[in-house]
Amino acid sequence: MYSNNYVVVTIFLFLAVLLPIAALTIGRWLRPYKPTESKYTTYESGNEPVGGGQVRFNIRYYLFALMFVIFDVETVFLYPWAVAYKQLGLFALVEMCIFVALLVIGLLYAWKKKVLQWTSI
Amino acid sequence: MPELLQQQLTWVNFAIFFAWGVVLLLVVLGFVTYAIYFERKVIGWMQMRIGPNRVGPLGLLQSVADVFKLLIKEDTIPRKAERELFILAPVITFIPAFTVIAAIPFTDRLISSDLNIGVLFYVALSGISTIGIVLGGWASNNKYALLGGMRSAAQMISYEIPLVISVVGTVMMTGSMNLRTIADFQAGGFWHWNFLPQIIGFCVFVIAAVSELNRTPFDLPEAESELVAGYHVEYSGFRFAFFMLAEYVYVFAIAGLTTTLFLGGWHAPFPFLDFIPGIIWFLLKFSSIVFFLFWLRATLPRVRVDQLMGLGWKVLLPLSLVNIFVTAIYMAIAM
Amino acid sequence: MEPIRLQLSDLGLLAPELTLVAAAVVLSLLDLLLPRQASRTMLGWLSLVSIIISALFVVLYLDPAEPKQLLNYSYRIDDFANIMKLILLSGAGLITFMSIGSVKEEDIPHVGEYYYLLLPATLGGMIMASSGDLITLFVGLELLSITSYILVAMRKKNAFTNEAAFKYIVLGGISSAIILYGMSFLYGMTGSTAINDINSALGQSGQSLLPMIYLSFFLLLAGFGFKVAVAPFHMWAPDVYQGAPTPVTAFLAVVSKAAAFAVLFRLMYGIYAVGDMMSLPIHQDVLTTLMVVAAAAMIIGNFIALRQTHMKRLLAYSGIANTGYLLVPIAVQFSMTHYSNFSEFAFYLIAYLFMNIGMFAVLMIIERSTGDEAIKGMAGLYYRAPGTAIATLLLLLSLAGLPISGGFFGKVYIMLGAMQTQHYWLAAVMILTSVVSFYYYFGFIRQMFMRSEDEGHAVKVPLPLGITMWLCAGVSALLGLVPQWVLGYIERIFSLTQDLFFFS
Amino acid sequence: MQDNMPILSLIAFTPLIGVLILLFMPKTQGQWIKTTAIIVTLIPLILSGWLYAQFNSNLEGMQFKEEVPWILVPLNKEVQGLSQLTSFFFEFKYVMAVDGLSLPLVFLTALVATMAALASVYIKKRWKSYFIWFLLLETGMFGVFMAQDLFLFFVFFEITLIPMFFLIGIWGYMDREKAANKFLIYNGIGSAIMLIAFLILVATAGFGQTAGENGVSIHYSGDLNVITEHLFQNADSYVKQGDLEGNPFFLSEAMKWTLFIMLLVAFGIKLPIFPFHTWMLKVHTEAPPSIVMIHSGVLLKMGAYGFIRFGIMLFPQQAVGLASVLAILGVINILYGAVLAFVQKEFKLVLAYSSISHMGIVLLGIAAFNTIGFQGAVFQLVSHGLISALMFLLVGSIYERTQSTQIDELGGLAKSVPFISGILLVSGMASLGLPGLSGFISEFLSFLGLFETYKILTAIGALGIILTAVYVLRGVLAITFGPQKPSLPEMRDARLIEAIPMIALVAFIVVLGIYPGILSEPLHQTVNSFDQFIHSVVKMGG
Amino acid sequence: MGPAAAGLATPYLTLAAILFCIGLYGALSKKNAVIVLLSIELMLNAVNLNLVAFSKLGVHPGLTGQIFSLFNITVAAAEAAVGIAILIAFYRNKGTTDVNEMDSMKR
Repeated sequence: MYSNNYVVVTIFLFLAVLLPIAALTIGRWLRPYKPTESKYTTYESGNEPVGGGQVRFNIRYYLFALMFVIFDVETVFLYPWAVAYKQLGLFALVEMCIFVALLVIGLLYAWKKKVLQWTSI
Repeated sequence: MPELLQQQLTWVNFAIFFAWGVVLLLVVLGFVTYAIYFERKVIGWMQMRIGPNRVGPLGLLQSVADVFKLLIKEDTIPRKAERELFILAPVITFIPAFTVIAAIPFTDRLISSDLNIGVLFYVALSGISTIGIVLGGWASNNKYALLGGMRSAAQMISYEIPLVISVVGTVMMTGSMNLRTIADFQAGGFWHWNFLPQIIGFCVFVIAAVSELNRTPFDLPEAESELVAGYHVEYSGFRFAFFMLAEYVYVFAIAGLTTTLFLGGWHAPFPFLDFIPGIIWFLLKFSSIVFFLFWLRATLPRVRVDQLMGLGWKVLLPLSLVNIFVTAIYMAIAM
Repeated sequence: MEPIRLQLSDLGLLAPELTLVAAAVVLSLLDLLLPRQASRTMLGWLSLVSIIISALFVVLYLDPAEPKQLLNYSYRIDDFANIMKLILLSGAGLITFMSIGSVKEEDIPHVGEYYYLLLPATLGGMIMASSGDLITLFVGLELLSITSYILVAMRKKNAFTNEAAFKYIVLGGISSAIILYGMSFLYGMTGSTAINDINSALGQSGQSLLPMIYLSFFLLLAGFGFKVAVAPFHMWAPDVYQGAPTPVTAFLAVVSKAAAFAVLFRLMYGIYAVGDMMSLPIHQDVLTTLMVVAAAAMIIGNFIALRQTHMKRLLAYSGIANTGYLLVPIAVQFSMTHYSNFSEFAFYLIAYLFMNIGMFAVLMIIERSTGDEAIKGMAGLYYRAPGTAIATLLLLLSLAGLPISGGFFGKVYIMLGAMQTQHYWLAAVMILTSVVSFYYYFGFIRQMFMRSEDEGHAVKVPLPLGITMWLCAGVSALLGLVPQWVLGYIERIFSLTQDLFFFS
Repeated sequence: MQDNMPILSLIAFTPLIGVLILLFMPKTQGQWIKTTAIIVTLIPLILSGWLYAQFNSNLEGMQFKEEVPWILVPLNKEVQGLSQLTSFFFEFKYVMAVDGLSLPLVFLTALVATMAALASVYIKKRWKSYFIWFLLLETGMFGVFMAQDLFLFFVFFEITLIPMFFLIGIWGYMDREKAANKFLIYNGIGSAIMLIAFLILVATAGFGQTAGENGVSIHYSGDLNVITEHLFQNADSYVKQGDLEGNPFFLSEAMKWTLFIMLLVAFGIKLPIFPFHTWMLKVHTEAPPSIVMIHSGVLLKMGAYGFIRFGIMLFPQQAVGLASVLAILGVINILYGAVLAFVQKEFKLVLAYSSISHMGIVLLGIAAFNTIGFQGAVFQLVSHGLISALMFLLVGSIYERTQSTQIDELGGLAKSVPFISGILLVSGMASLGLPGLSGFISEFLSFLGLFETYKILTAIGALGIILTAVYVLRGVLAITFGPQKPSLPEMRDARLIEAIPMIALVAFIVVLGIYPGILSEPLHQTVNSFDQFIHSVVKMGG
Repeated sequence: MGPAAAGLATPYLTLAAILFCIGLYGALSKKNAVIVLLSIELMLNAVNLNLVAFSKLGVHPGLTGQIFSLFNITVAAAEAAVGIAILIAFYRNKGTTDVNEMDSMKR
């Protein structure tokens, strides 16, 4: 039964969920609880925290996320192709070349538009 | 184990699977404990220091003590933090780290599961950890944590691409995504191991893997000198421990994966050494990779963030793509 | 079974599409490598050249002895597709041409991108026209949609544009999802995504799956209804038309709509209205629904247009009404006495293409000279630029459906088809709403000829816009005078069973 | 001239050539433009006069026929392959011809157009575009009276719409835009209904098949001949299978009634018949006088002409069935128009209502369904065309001088402008039907025709004639005689260019009144054949 | 297989239908533009679930459905990317991501 494999995966998943729960529960029994006000302030190198913590961050992160999405999805197509490549033959290579070439142009575009260049933060 | 997986699911089988899972969990925890110990020790030696030596003989219980300390430490959640997400983040980071281990075959017989999409399983699940890290940074409601989390996420996703694509070459050669099949394919001497024909892929994979692990020289998310401690500034006690745990479990997983994908898994380097059990070979290769990671940490300085991103996108990604086409052309000619 | 594969020789059949792909790639690289200050006009010309080459390839494949197909009918090169492709390409070509030299940098910051994004959008439309498989169709559709979203968002500093683009992508995304949901049921019922397989499988086991067939039909209708902007699903059109840069609006109004119509035509007949499906009750219901939707589009489009003061919004509603007219030939089905659905459809689409692009060219001229997009901007145009006013008059006559113009003959021909199949009420709705449309089309004329006679404020007409406008006006008039040139050709090469139905 | 000369096309398209010439004239050359335009309108007038003379009154049916295929759309190649058809097409032909009914109207058009062009002296602005639209309108009007194909007829009918819109909208009085809109929408709806009816006819009765050398050829045609033939002579020979009711080419009785009513409404709006007349009042008051000359003189006649040509000739049975309704509608028109004309203070409105009243007489003549009635109707068309053209010419010249057309504000014009006042008197007399002028003949014939069938209605209708006398006299006399209003400025009498059209129109009115044979001769044969045709069909059906 | 197998797919189809409806509701009624985009993704994923369920448990099982869903994933990614890009441009101009603010063109 192939589904047994997923039973195993589920067991692993279950254990992975269980461990934190168990550990944190045990920790709660063991650890002290002595709250003071300063313990609950946000850490800012010892200064009084200024403003909110959720500051606006650089747009660059978003651009990287976009690039990631594009190339991650590319792999979705690369994998089945890779598995079947032996049976597909040379023409499949040509097709994949076209596919990858288009994506590489995207990469070049990003490169040229300085998306890949990290400026501070 | 393979036979059990073939059978109809019964309660007995289920109990065996469960027991196996628990055993593996303990093994992993043990690994993490002593990997940390060895890391400190090895780096100590390399830097002409002694390393931990106080708790227990040779300091063997140092990590145990650390864990225990974390366990009984007071746990604070900043008032401004998003409480639910804050609690959830380390858990989310840890879960996939452990779950992916289900896909790794230790020997021919000693496997947890025989997924026919093992590679994909690993890749898909390991991506989830990023979410935990971003979440942790965001939920802390702390500027350092947020920036650390974002930076970490950026790094992880940037290196995930070359990591994933560098594996494609291996998959092509084998024609399967089943990790056991891939390992089996490399039987018969180290010249059949994938790291030779896939040398580009191997290099890209290792570099990307190191970065995925947020380890030196790519440990920017935790850059103390820049961002205090990255995404887990606000974490303390066992919540913090889970971030660390996840990191070292990933070390385990990556080492196992590298062994399977590129270093022939449980196969001996020379056919005449086949009499030695596969698990020994596996552990040997596994350990050397872990050692390699420690070694790197002791040796290399941290890269700058712009170098980091540049390397990922401008070098590794094109290289991994080149690897695919080199492999494809080679295979087309060989066919 | 030997798996069906694309062969190297098949690439030749894809020449029109590949031309556009290659051009888009080359242009994007050129745009990247050109220095920042360099003028991008050259890219526009190159893009135009590639469209022309692609069109030449299509012409080369016109009227094949037997329709060609790739990958087990998932891609069809037949005359239906070829004619639609020619329409799409000429639309895209005209729009590119009129943009050259008249699209301002401050208006669209990335002119290069604008030019080469038009190519994949057109390509998406061409794929849609050629697709014989749901997956191919969907990929084409999304290629068109996503590039259109970007094109709409091109003026990124403009608040209206952003808003329009966001509305467009949200509603476009929803409609894509709805289409997909419908397709998933078609696939689930038949286990295939090829249109002819779906049709035959449904025909055999349709009786037991009737509720699901209806569900899939309504989902598809709603989804494509969004894409073509037909009446109950038209809400996005006015806002998006208003917010988008004018040439992009023209693109949406013509090329995008034509492509969606091509698919609608193929799907509605290919799946629901031929073969064994004709024996199921759904066959009739499908057509009735289409008729009701068409009538609703005509009524709503024309009546709401009466209240518009903004030119693009008005053209959006007029476009909705035209969608209704274009649906009529699809809805009235083929009968023993009526086979000319496609030529009716194609002819009106051609007429619509020219008159609308012409109108948008006029709009751009007005925009440039007055900066006003309200109808008031046209006031006294006749005294400021008599030539432009006369060309506009010709275009408006065509839009309103007055002789002698392509719009008029197109409508008459469509109505004649409705008469032949005895759908008198539909024809009546069509013509009566056309009369309603006189009011607002003549609103333009009133502005141009009867208001504000000061002649000081001269209108400068950039050459490409002027040429486009006159070309469109001329073709509109010519289509009315000698419609048989176009119609005859379509009728001569278009073969019902080979090019639309998949009996082969 | 040769026989094969396309005289009709020549008449119809000469104005179009004029348009081309005008396009290339600089717009500053006002005098030249005007002269050119008048010369251009003169050519069709001369040609149609020649046509009138050449017309053979003894022949039945159409003369001077020109036939050219225009839009010919072959049908799907697949369908041709499936059966033994050699060709399968839509066919709209360019067919122009005249018979006794259209001939006088063509001449009337040419005449009124020339007169109106002369009267265009009152137009103050933008000569060039004015005359371009004017000439385009003329082409449309000629086409309407000559076209023998439904599609072609419709095209010409619509062509008259657009220039009228501009002519009213640009050169009209204060409320011109509203008037133009009203004109457009009403007539648009009318022509829309007409188009539906026409298309149904093309799709059913227009279907025909002819056996050729290689097989059967099938076509849908808009040719009036073909449609008439299919409707009456051998309807079932075109339908092979026996089941007539289910056949798509067969017009059921109900369908025929629907079509007839549609045509009645469509042309009724143009005519105008009572409830659909409001647009026409607006146009009469707001349009420039020279355009009202054309509108009242010719365009209204298009409604009557279309109704006779298509409504009655294609659906005689229905028409005869509705004869009483038509008669009643006619009487309503007469009385309504007359009564309202009586109470108007604005002279243009008096004339507008009088037009409604007079067009009622046309309806009466038609409703009689005998030769006399028809003759009366056609006489009335021509005569009213001449009279109303003359009336509005006068209105134009009066307005030019006094800046007013309110009856109250005018008075005693006979003293200051005797010539104009005299002509106004004459036209008033013609309008109320003084014997010896054209109005008398037409009214007399119409009522005589109707009297044979509907005696009471005739009597009531005749009441309208008395009312007509009252309101016309009231209006005309109040303007010409009585004390001269002090507010009126100094005036000079008609200039030569005004006097020519006035005299010409009066001359035609008088000639028609004294020698009606000039019109009845070419009309005679046609009307007779119409009558025979209707009665034969009705007998066959009934 | 047969109707019995089709029955197996029913829970998945129901789930997909529920997800689709939630997505549609969210896309049409939510105030925050990001949630709107997310809802659209939810709709697309509901479709994927449908396709995969049909391809595994439907009346005519086959791989096509899974291939179709691969294409969907790709397209959804592209659409989300463009959507967020447009949203960012909007945010820069207006300083908000509230959908209710997008009414400047209604007249």
